[in-house]
Amino acid sequence: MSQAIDLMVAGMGFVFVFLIILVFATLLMSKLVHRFGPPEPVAPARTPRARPSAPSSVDPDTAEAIKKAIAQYRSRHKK
Amino acid sequence: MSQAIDLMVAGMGFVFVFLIILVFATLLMSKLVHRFGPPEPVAPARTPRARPSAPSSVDPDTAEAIKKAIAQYRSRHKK
Amino acid sequence: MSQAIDLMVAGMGFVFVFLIILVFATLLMSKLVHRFGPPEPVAPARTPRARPSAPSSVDPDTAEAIKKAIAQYRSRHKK
Amino acid sequence: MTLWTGSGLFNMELGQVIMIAIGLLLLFLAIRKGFEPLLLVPIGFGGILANIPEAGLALTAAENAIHFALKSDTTQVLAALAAPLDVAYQAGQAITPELKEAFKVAVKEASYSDMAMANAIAQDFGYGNGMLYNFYSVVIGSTIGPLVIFMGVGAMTDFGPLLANPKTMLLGAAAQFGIFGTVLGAALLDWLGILDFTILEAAAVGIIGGADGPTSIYVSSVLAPHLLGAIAVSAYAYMAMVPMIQPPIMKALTSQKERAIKMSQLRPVSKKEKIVFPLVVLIAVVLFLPDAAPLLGMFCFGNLMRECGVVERLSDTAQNALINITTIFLGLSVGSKLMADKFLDAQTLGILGLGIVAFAVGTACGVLMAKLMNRFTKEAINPLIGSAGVSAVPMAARVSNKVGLEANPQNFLLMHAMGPNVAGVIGSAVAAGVMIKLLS
Amino acid sequence: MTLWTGSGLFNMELGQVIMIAIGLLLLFLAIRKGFEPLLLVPIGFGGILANIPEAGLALTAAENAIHFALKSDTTQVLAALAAPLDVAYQAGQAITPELKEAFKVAVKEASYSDMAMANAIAQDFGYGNGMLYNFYSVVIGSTIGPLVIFMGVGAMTDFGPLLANPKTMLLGAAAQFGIFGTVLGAALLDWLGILDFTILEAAAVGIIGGADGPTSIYVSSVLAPHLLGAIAVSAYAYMAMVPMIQPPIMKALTSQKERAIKMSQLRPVSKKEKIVFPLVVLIAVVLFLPDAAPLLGMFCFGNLMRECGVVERLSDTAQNALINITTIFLGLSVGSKLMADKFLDAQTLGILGLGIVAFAVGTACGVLMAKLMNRFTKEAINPLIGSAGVSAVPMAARVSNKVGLEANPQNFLLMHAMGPNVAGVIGSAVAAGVMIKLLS
Amino acid sequence: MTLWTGSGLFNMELGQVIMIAIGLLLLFLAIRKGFEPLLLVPIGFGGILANIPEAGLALTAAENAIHFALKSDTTQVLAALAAPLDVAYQAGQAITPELKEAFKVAVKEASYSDMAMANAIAQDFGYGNGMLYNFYSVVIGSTIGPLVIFMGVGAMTDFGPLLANPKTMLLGAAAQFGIFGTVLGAALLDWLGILDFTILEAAAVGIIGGADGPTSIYVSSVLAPHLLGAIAVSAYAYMAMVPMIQPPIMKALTSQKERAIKMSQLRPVSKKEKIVFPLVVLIAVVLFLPDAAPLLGMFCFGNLMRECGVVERLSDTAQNALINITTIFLGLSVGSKLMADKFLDAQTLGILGLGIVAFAVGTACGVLMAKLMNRFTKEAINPLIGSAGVSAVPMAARVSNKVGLEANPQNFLLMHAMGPNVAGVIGSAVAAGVMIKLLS
Ligand code: NA
Ligand code: NA
Ligand code: NA
Repeated sequence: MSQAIDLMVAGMGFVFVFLIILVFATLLMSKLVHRFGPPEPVAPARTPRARPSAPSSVDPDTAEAIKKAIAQYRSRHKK
Repeated sequence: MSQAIDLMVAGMGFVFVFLIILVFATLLMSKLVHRFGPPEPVAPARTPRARPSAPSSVDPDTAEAIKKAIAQYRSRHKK
Repeated sequence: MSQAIDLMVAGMGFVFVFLIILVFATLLMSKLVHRFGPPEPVAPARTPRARPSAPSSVDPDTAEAIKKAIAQYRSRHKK
Repeated sequence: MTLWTGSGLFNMELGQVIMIAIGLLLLFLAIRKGFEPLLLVPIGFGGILANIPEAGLALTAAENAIHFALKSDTTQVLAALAAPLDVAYQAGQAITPELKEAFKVAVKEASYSDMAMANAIAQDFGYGNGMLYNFYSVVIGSTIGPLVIFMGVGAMTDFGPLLANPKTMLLGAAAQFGIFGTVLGAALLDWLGILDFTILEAAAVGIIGGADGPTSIYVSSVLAPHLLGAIAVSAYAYMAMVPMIQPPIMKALTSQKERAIKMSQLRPVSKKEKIVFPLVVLIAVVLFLPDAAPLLGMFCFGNLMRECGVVERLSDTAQNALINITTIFLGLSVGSKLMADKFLDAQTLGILGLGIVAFAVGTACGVLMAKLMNRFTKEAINPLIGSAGVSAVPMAARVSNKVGLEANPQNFLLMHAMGPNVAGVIGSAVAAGVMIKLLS
Repeated sequence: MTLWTGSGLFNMELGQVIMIAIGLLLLFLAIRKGFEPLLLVPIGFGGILANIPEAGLALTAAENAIHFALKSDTTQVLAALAAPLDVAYQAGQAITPELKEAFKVAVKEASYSDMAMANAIAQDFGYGNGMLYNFYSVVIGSTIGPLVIFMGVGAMTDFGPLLANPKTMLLGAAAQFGIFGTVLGAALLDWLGILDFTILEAAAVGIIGGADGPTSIYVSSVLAPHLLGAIAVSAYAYMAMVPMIQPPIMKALTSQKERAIKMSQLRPVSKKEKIVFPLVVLIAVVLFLPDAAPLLGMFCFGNLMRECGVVERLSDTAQNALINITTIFLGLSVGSKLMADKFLDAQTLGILGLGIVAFAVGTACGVLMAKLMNRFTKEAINPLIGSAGVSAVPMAARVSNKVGLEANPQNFLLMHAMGPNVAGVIGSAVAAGVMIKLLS
Repeated sequence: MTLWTGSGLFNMELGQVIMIAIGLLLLFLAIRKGFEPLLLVPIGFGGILANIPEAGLALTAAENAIHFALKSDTTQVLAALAAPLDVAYQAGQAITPELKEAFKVAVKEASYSDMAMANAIAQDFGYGNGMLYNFYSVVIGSTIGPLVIFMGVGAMTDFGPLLANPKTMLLGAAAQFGIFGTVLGAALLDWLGILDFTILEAAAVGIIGGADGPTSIYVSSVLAPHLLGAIAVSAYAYMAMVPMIQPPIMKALTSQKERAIKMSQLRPVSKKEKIVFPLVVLIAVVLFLPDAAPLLGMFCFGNLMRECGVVERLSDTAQNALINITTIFLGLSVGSKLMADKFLDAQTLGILGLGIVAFAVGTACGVLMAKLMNRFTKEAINPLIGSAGVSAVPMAARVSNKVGLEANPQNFLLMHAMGPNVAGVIGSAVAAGVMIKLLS
């Protein structure tokens, strides 16, 4: 029981310390990047863990366009 | 030799028993699924071991349509 | 030191012998293929180590065509 | 005859019937209810395979040899195996129930070298490791499986929302109270004499509160491999139930007004920040918690591949072929730990019970932390994004968004909740590192 | 000098020349004639690699050490290896042809532990396992390769036609007579003193009649690994020759009228039936034949991934990246068993001869069973679909269709033949389970 | 307390700081400067991971056990490990700096069997192999990684330009003087007493001149594994710098007129020639250099899969999923060899210095050979294509083309340079085979 309490105190303490340090490190990093980095076009935030836009895959818009194309093609070239 | 005969008798017997049981189990399963399952749109039988319609791949129709599109595109946009 | 010299002599010697043999073997092979092989349509030399034209991927031309198609499609079907 | 006495029907034990039913239940939940199907389909199927009587798919060569030798009175095999396992047995001695028990205990307690020797002897007699045991030792025993999954998850994670608002990382820290609260709960059950949990087992159970599959599997494989099956099933099942578990807690702890708080739009984040961030995390790990290095190292590596823009081939493979292959075998391997004699145990019930406590505590602490932060920060923080700190990416962030929309139809919290959500992944990996450091 | 005495030309033996020619022949058949190229290209290439003189790519570290030590009179290495292999030899003793023979026999008969020790000693002396040996032990020795292929095949298989007409499963049962008839044939050759086959070898040879690559490799790796090369080559070669082997038999056993029988269209099969079917097969395996669990378990798992609709990522990977990677290494590994001293043997000729008998018997029994069933069933069954019961998916079903079209241009049997065709896969996996159960 | 004394900050050594900085530098070069990012991103990241204090990710179980036992005075563990490692130590004895040194030396010099035993003992005490060590032993220790990469490279290589003009193979031969010249250079440094290089080490260093990543990794893993990190980093870094290293040398050795030589267009090459060519190379390996069989065998296998046209599935996987997966783990594994105490050494400086010499010599010899050939051949040969013989595919061929265009804007040398370029791959694999044959 006392082991578990010790583990909790040490664990939560460490998790907080670590992430607080990380907050400051991140803020510092962003500042440094903005100061020293040349300006660059900025990407808007995307949904995390989203499917990658794999180069080999066809995106929904394309798929839609293709579908239309096929439909037209088929209607024109009835076998 | 006698071992081989034993193996054949046991083996063919078991294969038949197993597959006959499987026939009845499958018939029963289909009946149960139809009785208790809500009606659903039915898929027609496809060719087994066919290439999966991988989401990332382009099916033959599409490919054909695309080819035409490219041909048209190229003939219009000669560099 | 003498080991290194021996290694160099043996090594360079062997590399040359091997590749010279390979030159002659290749010339012989090409001759045999042309003599005994039935004529076939010839493929032009491609860039080595190029990306394979993976069946699942869309080639640049297609991509371009698709992009145009999408642009047209979108301009026509404004939501 | 051999066919009949060797059939499943002849040898089936009640525990196996129950476990097969549980496997089918997991498949049902995964396929019909959509409960984390990518993992629960392989786990459920693996669970069924592991409980096929006489097949021994989840057993080592030595365990298979002992099973069949005990059954068929092959005393010579037993005598050969008795030596490295330190069981008192001579060839020719009668096979008593005590002997069976002695072998069972010996296998459980054998050291690495003794077990290796026993397996080699069993292989000399023609017995082999079961298929699932092989999968388990390659994928989980070596810890490679969860780490590769974590790399893939890193390659799928966008830290943009977190970088735009780094202080939401604290929400990901607070929610880890779910982990340590559960450790405390398990220790309490042990102290009250209700269930037995060593501190190692309690820590492994607690990791369920991290709401992160690969972290759970990694930690339990290190601290308490015999509980891995129950812990992984519990973790994935509750992750799938996040949309049911979290909303009542979130609503109970917040007022309508708090839930309706609108947050200001996130600033755009530059590509360069995204590239450097995984390296910042890595350096923090280097400096402060080397024991989190395998988990967070692979995670950051995956994320760096994603963001650096020059290794798209690799990033793509890490997110697709590689993670899929690993998931298949990881799932089957976890399933191999669903054997009746190891799973059907009061501890499993305790783990399932504590698991839901873990999620609830984590959710509550995340929300409370957000309320606390809201007092001290200039920009308003909607407390609903606190619950996303448990991780369960991206489900928990979607729950935050949904509950937020209920309170205020113009209130889109998804992006804001993504920050604490991915911070929760880092937070639980850190907690995992601490527990491994202190306990192993 | 070392370069010359170590070159292939200096050390080439006749057997190796022949085996390299056989490897080139397999490549020719695969590339020009389209004989199962996915397997025969890697097998043929692996066969060439395995027979490169002095390279020892298919040998263990111990075998390589013995080879070079015998050649260069390094008696110290030989003495060290003699101990675990139980060869009577002291350092410094002369190297006689008898000694060479003694080492050869000792390596063949060494137990698992002894071999492991000999390999460790060889590695201490700086020798290593050959590349192909490593591939073999990881992919086939562990049985993982054929099982992964089987999982992929499961993920590519549509049981729809079988579910629409389950009684065609009996055709898949009847065709397995090809397996057991061949076992009988091998035993007969042994009994007549023409060739030597133990019952294990006879069973392994028989599995060729299953007309299923991964099943053949799995069974022969368990029952008779030394015959694996010949069995796999034979199985794949005859599978490629199905369009030549089957039609004459089919026509001889059926009348023109029977061949022209039109079968009624198959009923549509619901998604749910397809999802439940692999689980029904699995439960049947659990209850009746645990020894078929690895093969059929992985097969059903692949099929469940395909049909359940919620793990498309995994199903896709199982059908593409994973099965392709495994096929490459499986083929090379099978090739490693095409070494001259193991392959160039009267047994191989026997295996090639019996293989075609196996296919012919299986085809005939399938057709006869279909004729028999046609008498008792209400709906007409075209006996031509019986031949598809040997499996060889989907070639055999196409042959049924083609022969059917010859008899009646309106008669499309493809879908009807697919039922027995996939039933043949199950049937031969069951037969494999029975043989492993009874013999090992 | 444990958290602090176990933290990186508390235990960090200067060497580790430097190595982490080097890792970050490699990442910078790869990401910002585009230096062979596919390899240098994983290598750099692996290098950082390998140097995390106390994490022991690149160490064996035994090394980890020794490290922690020495640190915490666990004399019982030390005593148990002392036995197989042949260190004079009894439980309870004091831990002196000499003892630490003795263990370090013992680990370095332990035989394969002794190390295996020490690892088993360490695992009995609960220590495990580090993650990167596991990757290394699976991917590089087994030699499988570089061979699979080589197969993939084979599947990506088009021998068309070489087949159209086979005599350019001689350029690929001449450029291998870069390898052997560097061996000589290393031996010279040793002879002069400036640095210590055994002949094995010199040969491993020389292979950098092959300008081929997988060949370098393969050869150094066989001949001098302790130098693998420095050699691989050097090879990839200089390959990335080919556009800077080569042009001055090329210009210095050729006149403006020579550089402006136009070469006649290459003849078209038939499909059949391309299919047969890898088999021709394979047969040459069989006959003349069995020790090049693993490398060139896998290379030819990949190329045959590419050209034969009947196994596109496999070829595609070999060029994508499989090579990408292998690259990820190969890179991390190479990174595991960037540990401070092994990398920060005068030898590494020597390797970096010799590496650039290797490239320069190879380039020069290729150009000079081309000039020589130009005298004797009917058709003109532009000497600029000689530099492409070092391999570094396709960078070196592009450099030839670029320098050619500078001299004559109508002069397209890319295709002509591709011949010697791929011949350089074969040439360095042959050189690798010769060195392995003569030295191991
Ligand atoms: Na978490
Ligand atoms: Na079959
Ligand atoms: Na080269």
